[in-house]
Order: sequence, then C-alpha cells, then structure tokens
Amino acid sequence: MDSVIELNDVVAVLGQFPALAGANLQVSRGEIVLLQGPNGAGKTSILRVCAGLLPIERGSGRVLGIDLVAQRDEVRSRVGLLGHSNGLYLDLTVDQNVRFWASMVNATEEEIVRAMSLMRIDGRLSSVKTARLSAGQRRRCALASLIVRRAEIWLLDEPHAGLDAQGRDELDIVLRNAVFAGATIVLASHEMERASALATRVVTVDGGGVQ
Amino acid sequence: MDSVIELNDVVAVLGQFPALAGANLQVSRGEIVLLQGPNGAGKTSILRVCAGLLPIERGSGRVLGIDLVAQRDEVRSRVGLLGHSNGLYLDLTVDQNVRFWASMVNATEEEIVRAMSLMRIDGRLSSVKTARLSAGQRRRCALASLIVRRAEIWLLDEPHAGLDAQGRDELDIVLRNAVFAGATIVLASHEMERASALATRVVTVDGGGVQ
Amino acid sequence: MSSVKSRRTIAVAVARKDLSIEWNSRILTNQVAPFAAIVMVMFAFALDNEGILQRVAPGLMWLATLFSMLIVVQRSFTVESADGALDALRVAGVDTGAIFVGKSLALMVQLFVLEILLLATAVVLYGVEMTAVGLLEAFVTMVVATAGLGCVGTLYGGLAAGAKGRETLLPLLLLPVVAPVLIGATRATEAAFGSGGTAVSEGWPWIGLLAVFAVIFAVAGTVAFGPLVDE
Amino acid sequence: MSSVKSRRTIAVAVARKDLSIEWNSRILTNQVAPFAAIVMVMFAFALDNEGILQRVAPGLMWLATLFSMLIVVQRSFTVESADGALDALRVAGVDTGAIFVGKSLALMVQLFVLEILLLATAVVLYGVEMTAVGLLEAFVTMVVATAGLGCVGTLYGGLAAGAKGRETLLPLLLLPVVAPVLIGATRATEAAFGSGGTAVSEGWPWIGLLAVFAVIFAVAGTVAFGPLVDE
Amino acid sequence: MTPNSGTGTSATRRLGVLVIVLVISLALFGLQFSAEDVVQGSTVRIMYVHVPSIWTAYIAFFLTAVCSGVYLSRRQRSLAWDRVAGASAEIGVLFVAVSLVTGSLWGRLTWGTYWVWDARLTSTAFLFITYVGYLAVRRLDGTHRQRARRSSVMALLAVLEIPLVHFSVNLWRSLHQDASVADPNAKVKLDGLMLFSLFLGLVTFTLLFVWLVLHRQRTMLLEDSFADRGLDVAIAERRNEAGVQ
Ligand code: HEM
Ligand SMILES: Nc1ncnc2c1ncn2[C@@H]1O[C@H](COP(=O)(O)OP(=O)(O)OP(=O)(O)O)[C@@H](O)[C@H]1O
Ligand SMILES: Nc1ncnc2c1ncn2[C@@H]1O[C@H](COP(=O)(O)OP(=O)(O)OP(=O)(O)O)[C@@H](O)[C@H]1O
Ligand SMILES: [Mg+2]
Ligand SMILES: [Mg+2]
Repeated sequence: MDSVIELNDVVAVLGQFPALAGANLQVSRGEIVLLQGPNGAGKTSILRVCAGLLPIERGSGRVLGIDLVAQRDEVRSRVGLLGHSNGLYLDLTVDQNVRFWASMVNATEEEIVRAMSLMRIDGRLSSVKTARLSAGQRRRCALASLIVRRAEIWLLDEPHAGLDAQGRDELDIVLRNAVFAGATIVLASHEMERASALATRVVTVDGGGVQ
Repeated sequence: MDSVIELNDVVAVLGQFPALAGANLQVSRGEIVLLQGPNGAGKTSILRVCAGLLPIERGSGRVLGIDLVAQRDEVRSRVGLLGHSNGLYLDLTVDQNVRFWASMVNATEEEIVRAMSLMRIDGRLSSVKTARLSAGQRRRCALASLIVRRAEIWLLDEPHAGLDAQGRDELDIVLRNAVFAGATIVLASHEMERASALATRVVTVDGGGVQ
Repeated sequence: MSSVKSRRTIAVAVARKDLSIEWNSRILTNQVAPFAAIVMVMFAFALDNEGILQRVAPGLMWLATLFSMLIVVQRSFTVESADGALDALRVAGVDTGAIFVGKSLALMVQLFVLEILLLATAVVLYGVEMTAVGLLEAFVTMVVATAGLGCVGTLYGGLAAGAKGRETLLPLLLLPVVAPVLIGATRATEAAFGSGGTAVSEGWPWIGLLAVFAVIFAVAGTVAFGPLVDE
Repeated sequence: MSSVKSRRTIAVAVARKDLSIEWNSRILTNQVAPFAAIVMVMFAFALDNEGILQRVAPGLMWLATLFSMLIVVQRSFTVESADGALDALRVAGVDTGAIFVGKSLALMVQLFVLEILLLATAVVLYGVEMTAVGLLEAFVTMVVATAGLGCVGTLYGGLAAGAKGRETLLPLLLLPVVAPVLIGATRATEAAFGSGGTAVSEGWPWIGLLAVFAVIFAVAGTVAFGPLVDE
Repeated sequence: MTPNSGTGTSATRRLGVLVIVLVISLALFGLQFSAEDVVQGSTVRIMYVHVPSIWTAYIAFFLTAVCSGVYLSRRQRSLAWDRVAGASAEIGVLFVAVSLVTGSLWGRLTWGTYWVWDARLTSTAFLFITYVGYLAVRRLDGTHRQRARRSSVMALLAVLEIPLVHFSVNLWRSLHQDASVADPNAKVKLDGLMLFSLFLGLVTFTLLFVWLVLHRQRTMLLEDSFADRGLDVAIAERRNEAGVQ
C-alpha cells in the first residue's frame, strides 16, 4: 500500500477550540514532508492526530492502513513522535532515559550505544540528570530515545530547535538514513532554508487546514 | 561610560559543574552581540551571569558599571532576560501575563497595547490561558512581556525559537528599534544565517569560555 | 522602585496575580478544600467510635488546615518555577520585600477561605455548638493565626522554591515551626467551641501568643525573603 | 508487544524506572516520610490530652498512610506529565495493562516502605506493644492493604494525570474508594496491636476483605487503565 | 429545535400522569391509611420515602452500570447508551440525596442526632460522593466519545459499592436497621398495610425515576447536538483565520 498517511477533512478539538478544522493530508512511503505555516496554524495538532494522540472529532484518517478513529492504539506502536517537549524523565540520567525507551521496544545494546554516540550524549553527559542538561543537550537526548525506536513513521515537531550547527547537520543525516531504510518522515519547522532543503515536499498549514 | 558589560575570567558553577570556566566578555553600548557555540558551551550561563541570576564564583564582572559580585540585585532592575523558558504564568491569560509584568515596571496602557499588537497576541488570543497556546504563541507572549520592560540591556536566549517566518522578521525590527532607542543586546542563537545578519559582532563560546 | 508607594503597588500586583491564578485554576476550591474536608471526614470516621470527636474537633480542624497549607504553599511556588517565572521576577529587580508581602497576602486570603469552610465542616460533622462570643473568638483566632501562617508559609516556601533538592525540605521545615500555631489556635478554638467545658475567656491569651508569632514572622519575612529566594 | 513475556519485561521496566526516579530524587525518603512522621507527631500533639492514643494508634497510622499516598500518587504521575513523557509512553504503543502493573508495583514498594516507617513510629510514639503473632498479622495486613492501595492509586492517578482540570479530581475520586481499606486495615491492625483488648484472631476476616479489594482493583486496573489514561 | 416541541412524547405524558396519581395515593397510604409503628409512632412514616428512594437509587446505578457495559461491549459504540447511563446516574444521585436527608431527619427523631458515623450511614455517604465524582468525570473536557469511555469505566467500578452499602450493617455493628425487608429469611416485622405502602412507594419512585430518565437523556441528546452546532460555527471561524495574518 502506497500512501502511509491520509487525513480526510479531519476536525480535532482542544478544549472547545477546533485546532484542526477540516485538514486533508496524503503522505506516501519514503517522503519527507515539511509542514510550515504561522504560529497556531495547526501543525502540532496534525502531528498529534497522526500519532493517535489527538482523537478525530469528524472526518476520517488512516495511518499505515490503520483507521485512526477505530484503532488509534494500533497506530501508536508503529509511529515515533518528537514533540515540542522532549518527553524525558528529568530525574533520570541521560543513560537511564535512553535505556528506558529502548527497553520499551527491546532494542539491542549496540543500537543504544550507536544512538547515544550519534547524538554525542555519551561520555560525561551520559551520567548527568537530564534536568541539569542544557537545552540543546536535552533535545539530543530526546532524539536518541527516538532513534532507538526504529519507527516506520517519524513525526517531528521542530526537531532542529536548540541543536547547534553540527547537531543540525548530523540530524539531517540521521533522517536521510532513516528514510533510506524505509521510514517516512513528517516534520514541522519554521527554519525554512534548512527544512525545505531536507524535505521532498513542503505543505502549508493555516487556519487549522492544509492549503 | 562606554562598555556596558564586562566579564573578566568569570567562573560560575551549576551544582558541582563549572558551566563557566574563566569567561571574558566586553560589550559596549549599542552593540548587538551574538553568542554562538556548541550545545553546553556556556551561552545560557553567560547570559544568566550578566542578568545577575548566576553568582560569580571567581573573577569579576560589571554591568552598567555595577559590580556583579557585590551588588547583583542593582543590576537586575536594569536588564531584561528572555531564557529558554518563557517565564509565563500558565494559568493566567495572555492579557493577564503581559499586564502583570507591565505593572512591575508601571508601563503605560498604551505601551502594553502596542507590545501585544506587535507580537500579534491581541484579539482572540489575549483571553486564552497561556497553557493552551501553541509553542510559538507562548514565545510571542514572553517577548511582549519583555518589550514592555524597556530594559537598557536585553539578554536573549534563542529569541527566534518557535516563531514563524513573519514573527522572526518582526522580532528583528523590534530589536533594531530597541538598539536605536539606546538599548544594548546580547543574544545566543544557533540560527547562524538570521542571527549573524542581525548581530553587529559574533562571539564564539566554547568549553565554558569565550574564544 | 524603592519608593514606598511603588512597593505597595508591587505587593498588590503580586497578590492580585496569585489570586487570579487561583481563580483561573480553581485548585483551592476543587482540590485543596475537598482534600481538607476528606481529612476531617476520615478523622471523624477513624475516631468516632471513641465518641471523643467534639472534644478533639478544634485540633482536627487545625491539623487539616496545616496539611492543606502545605499543598497551597507548594502550589504557590510551583506556579513561579513552572515556566521560569521566578527568574523573570528576580530579574524584574523589584523589591523582594514587596514580593513577600504580596505572596503572603494571597496565601492568607486562600487559607482564610479554607478555614471558614473547615469551621463549617466541623460544626456540621462534629456537631459543634457555639455561643455568639465563641463565634467571635473563633473568628479572631482564625484571622490572627492565618496572618502568622501566611508569613511563615511564604518565607519557607520561598526557601524551598529554589533548586530541586530544596523543595523536599518544605514539610520538614514548616511543620515544626507552625507547631506553636497549631497548639495556640487549637486551645483558642477549644475555648471558642467550649470543648471539654473550657470557658470562652480562656482563649484570649492564646490569641495573644498567635499575634506575637504573626508579628515576628511578618518582620523576619520582609527582611529575609530576598536572601532566601536568591540563588 | 502482546506476548506475555514482553508484557512482563515492560511492566518490570516501568517499575524499575519509577523506582530509580525515586532513588535519584529521594522525594519519598526526604519529603513524604518526614511528612507522614510529622503527621503522626501532630496527632500525638492534638490528641494526647485524652490519653486515648494507644487505642486510636492504628487509625492514625493508616490515615497518615492515606495522606502520604495522595502525595506519592500525584508525584508518580507528575513525573510522567512534567516533560510530556506520558505522551511518549502512549505513543510507544506498549500494552497499557503492563504500564499499569509496572506503576502499581513501584507505588506498592514505596507505600510499603512508608508503612514500615509509620509502624515503627507508632510503636515508638504511641507505646504500642505487640505479640509475635500480632506482628505477623500487622505485617500481612500491610502487604495486602498495600496491594490494594497501589492498584487503586495508580488507576485513579492515571485518570487524574491527563488534562489540567482532572488532577483536582484525585482526592474526590480516591476517598470513597479507599475508605474500605482504611476501615479494614485499621480494624486488622487494632487486632494486631490488641488495642482496646481486641483479640489477634479478630483481625484475619478483615485481611480477607482487604484481599478481595486488592484482587478487584488489580483486575479492574489492568483492564481499565488504558481507556482511562487515554485522551 | 422548534419551540413547541419538548422532550416529551405522548407515552411519557401518560407515564407522567400515572406517576402523579401514584404519588398522591402514596401520600394517602403513607400518611393516612397505614398504622403507626408500635415503637416509633408516626415517625415510621418517613420510611415510605426513605427506603424506596434509596432502593430506586440502587436501580438507577445498576442501570448506569449496565448501559456502560453495553456501550463498551458493542462493536460500533452508540452514544445513546452513554446518555442513558449519565441520565440515570444523575437521577440516582438525586435519590440518594433524598434518602440521606430523610434518613438524617429520621435519625434526629429516633436517635436524637442528624448524623452518626455508623457503617451504613457512612457507606451511603461514600456512595453519594462516588457518584458525584462520576458526574464530575463526565464533565471533564473532551469529545463525547472520550466522556463516554471514561465514565463507563468509572460506572462499572462504582457499582461495586452498592453491595458494600447493603451488607454494611451485617459487616459492622450498626445502629441502623439491618436488612429487614430485603433479606428473605427475615420474619417480616412490618404489618401488611405498612408493607404495602412501602412497596407502593417503591413502585412510585421507580416509575418517577423512569419518567425523569427518559426526559433527561433526551435533553442530553439536545445538549450534545447543540454543542455540535456550536462547533460548526467555531470551525468556520477557525477556517477564516487562514491568511489573515
Ligand atoms: C442519614 C441517615 C440514614 C441513612 C444514610 C440511611 C441509609 C439507608 C440505606 C442505604 C438503606 C438501604 C439498605 C439496603 O437495603 O441496602 C436504608 C434502609 C432502611 N433504613 Fe435507613 N438510613 C438512615 C437513617 C435511618 C433511620 C434513622 C432509620 C430508622 C430508625 C432508618 C430505617 C431504615 C429502614 C427500616 C430501612 C429498610 C431496611 C432494609 O434495609 O431492608 N434509616 N437506609
Ligand atoms: N483551549 C483552547 N482555547 C482556545 N484556543 C486554543 C485552545 N487550545 C488550543 N488552542 C489554539 O489551538 C491552536 C493549536 O495549534 P498548534 O499547537 O497545532 O499550532 P502550531 O501550528 O503547532 O503552532 P506553532 O508553530 O506555534 O507550534 C493554537 O492557535 C491555540 O491558540
Ligand atoms: N549539575 C550538573 N552536573 C554536570 N553538568 C552540569 C550540571 N549543571 C549544568 N551542567 C552542564 O553545564 C552546561 C550548561 O551550559 P549552558 O546551559 O550555558 O549551555 P548552552 O551554551 O546554553 O547550551 P545550549 O546551546 O544547548 O543552550 C551544560 O554542558 C551542562 O551539561
Ligand atoms: Mg507547534
Ligand atoms: Mg542555552
């Protein structure tokens, strides 16, 4: 099956507010789709819907052929999400964090080590509580935890935010390799130059819909 | 007096760790200095030292001629800091937040209105709890609260993060105007293109020191 | 910033801010008050078979107040540190004494509301009866005790607000310090309730004690708050 | 993910994670335990004039446990939602039943440690004497009661974890449910302490009741946790 | 929603009339025809409200649980079940409240106090709180389906408390009447007319309950569709945000 994500006129509400007011999106395997648009447009919401976190109020959606309305939970085990927040346990060390998420998908030791060295959080940092890390180091830790998941679909919300110049380049390489290995990527970003260079397709989100 | 910030061999510790290991920095009035460097280099720490938040362990520093070791609290009322976190009260509405910070420096109603419309958080958003805002909208709210402070020195930690394309341009204008009105700006950023275009001088931070 | 007028405006602004946070989030009414009520119900349930409820009602009421106070204080400083607002407040360079006064006021208002509720609960659940004078005395007790609790709570809360490890100190620091308030307020309220045949007049000396406590910590707080919250 | 083995590994991983968070932050040992201890001291303060302490000791011990439990449960889900880890956990698509088991286990361990401390405190403060059999019974009571509390705490804590408004529910939801535990455990412990001349043998039926409670909520939790934490 | 159409149908109107008739006759039997109690005198008449109301509450909560179970078990879940569950719980809470009030009044007369921390009284109070909590859970923000899913789980747990209330008197020594009517192998202490009035009360309250639930769940249906209507407007506004900035 070709299109791994398809949203049809999806409406999703936060509180009373329709963060998505009829959004349509088709993504086929191997694409790197960039969602761009003004603040509050609905990018994060789209990613959360695709991850099966935000329920669909109206309309329909399928991810990897699984219905987002009926079987949201099935979807989750097959996608990986990096949100605005890092999803770390701040009282655990870098090492403990990555290993915990790894154990959720029983990743091999060797994968863990590779992910951590890729994100350069091995060595001194590995034994520091994530609460004490600098902003960028925390982002790296989150990315490492994501890498070990080997997800089929990567949903990334401003993945470059906080990373230093070198980190950004490294991340791009990681993402390209992931796609090369069969993954599909949807990312939201405001850094047009870099992100559009990475993306195979750019989609504009605004007013809770896709233009 | 010409140089508004000067740090001499400043050592500052977080927990046991020397986040700054002998940093030197001179900034003269009207400059826009960009701190750039790898994650964990010490950019945030430098800004926090200049804001009088992080105490100086060794070495000496003066801001606006005030000694950072002896009279840290004097410094504070004259600088404005935007950190990685926004410093908002998440249970208050956008409007309540901005007005609170405004009342700390008794800013005029007219200034408040201007700041909020500059950051485009007036209208619908002004009555939404900041907890419910999107990442970028929250950043805008923080910037509005900063603008009303009319500080002499602006210390900005990745001010562009999360802002949409238009917001970034608007912010640059705001900063240039502030400098035009006599302020001095030190900002840390990883977005070299945009930040270095804005800055009058670029400084590289690494290993807790300034190269 | 140092002129008296502006200090007052800042204190007011801070107090209003804390209260509107409470107003928006309703933590006190929806979470703390039920918790306190539950504490008292549980007491009643665990102790009633002894039939001593009326006699210990005042003690229980003030215990419940203290536990709830822990939550309120922690909350009052969590909102500051949640998104780094405390830093912003420090950098705002406003007089820390004013901040202390503002936060204490807000805390007092919340505690007072809470105590009114608890008093009502005690009357209903524990079948307390009071004379007019007793009611007045209970009221004065609550006002004075609250003043003290507000100050000491803010003072130590500020200390606990800073770096991570510190917050673990709050209950440890706070409860011993407020023990005198517990005793004083309990005795005064016993007099007000006439529990165990105590006369209303016996209450006033205790209220005096509470007043002294309040004054001490009001002064101490205004002076010491700045250095404490500061890293 | 659904094979039994992997479910077990996940439950273990989650439990270990929660426990090492506790180990790193020491909230339980530095904050909750002292709190609970102080609670019991305060009880001693507030009630001692009656000399009824020994008789109500069991009730007080379990009250203190319940209050502490509220804090521990809230904490156990704050760490999840602080940096959005709960979302990450949901997206990890692991069996929610396993998560429930894991978090419950961690909670039980913490509660049990706490109860040991409280029991010791009770023995010291309230001068409780126990026979060997009594001690055994007290021990069994604690194990069974803790199992129940762990499950129900995790279940409702999960419900309270999500969006803002919810957390305010926790005390409201938890109180009526744990009331039976409070009663059962208190009575059983009374028997163990021999408070008010109750015979040790009287305790066992209550322990049975506690066991039933534990089983019900263990099953309910494993099934219902998913739907509840889910947005 | 046209103004003249309400939540009633001819059926519910007939039911309503029947309920009114029954209430009147219950008043007559309870206050007039039935004899005084040997010990309690006239105060026993409170029983004809106190007991039926709590039993009706039991019925209501069982209904809530059943509907919730059905909602969860069905393949394609219909919110109708959830609405009935919610309505029934609301009315149930109402009836528990009635029985709490009448009970404590009765207690004032017979035990000389409104409230004692007796097993049944307390467990009843807890039952009340539990379902107040259930209603609070229903009011949490979220979509209708989220509401349905959460609350039905809650309902299935909460219903377990009813046996606790019922048997509380046997579990713990208690001031309160033990199951004298409900329990089969008890020699019924009540004379025929009293018993009749009691069951008349039960029938009356049950029908009253049915009548109320029918209306309530219809108003809920209207509320939900009204909320959806509001959403349509919000969606239109949201779409217009596009491009304005
Ligand atoms: C606030 C006070 C009271 C509460 C909360 C209360 C609660 C209840 C409850 C829950 C039941 C249903 C028992 C069952 O069948 O499961 C009940 C039944 C009954 N109550 Fe009360 N009650 C109260 C006061 C009283 C008083 C003061 C009396 C009379 C002295 C009384 C007499 C009865 C009788 C005769 C029944 C029916 C017996 C039976 O269970 O079959 N109640 N009450
Ligand atoms: N409870 C609420 N009340 C009103 N508006 C809300 C509420 N919750 C969310 N919103 C709005 O819904 C939108 C959420 O959009 P979303 O977070 O997807 O934006 P985004 O495209 O990710 O923006 P950003 O680029 O800033 O991350 C925001 O406009 C926010 O203001
Ligand atoms: N308690 C601690 N133990 C060990 N290392 C610590 C501790 N606290 C802070 N650090 C280290 O101190 C440094 C803090 O640097 P700082 O936050 O200034 O970096 P930065 O230049 O702002 O980085 P970024 O670009 O990611 O924001 C980080 O390397 C962090 O790992
Ligand atoms: Mg976003
Ligand atoms: Mg930084």
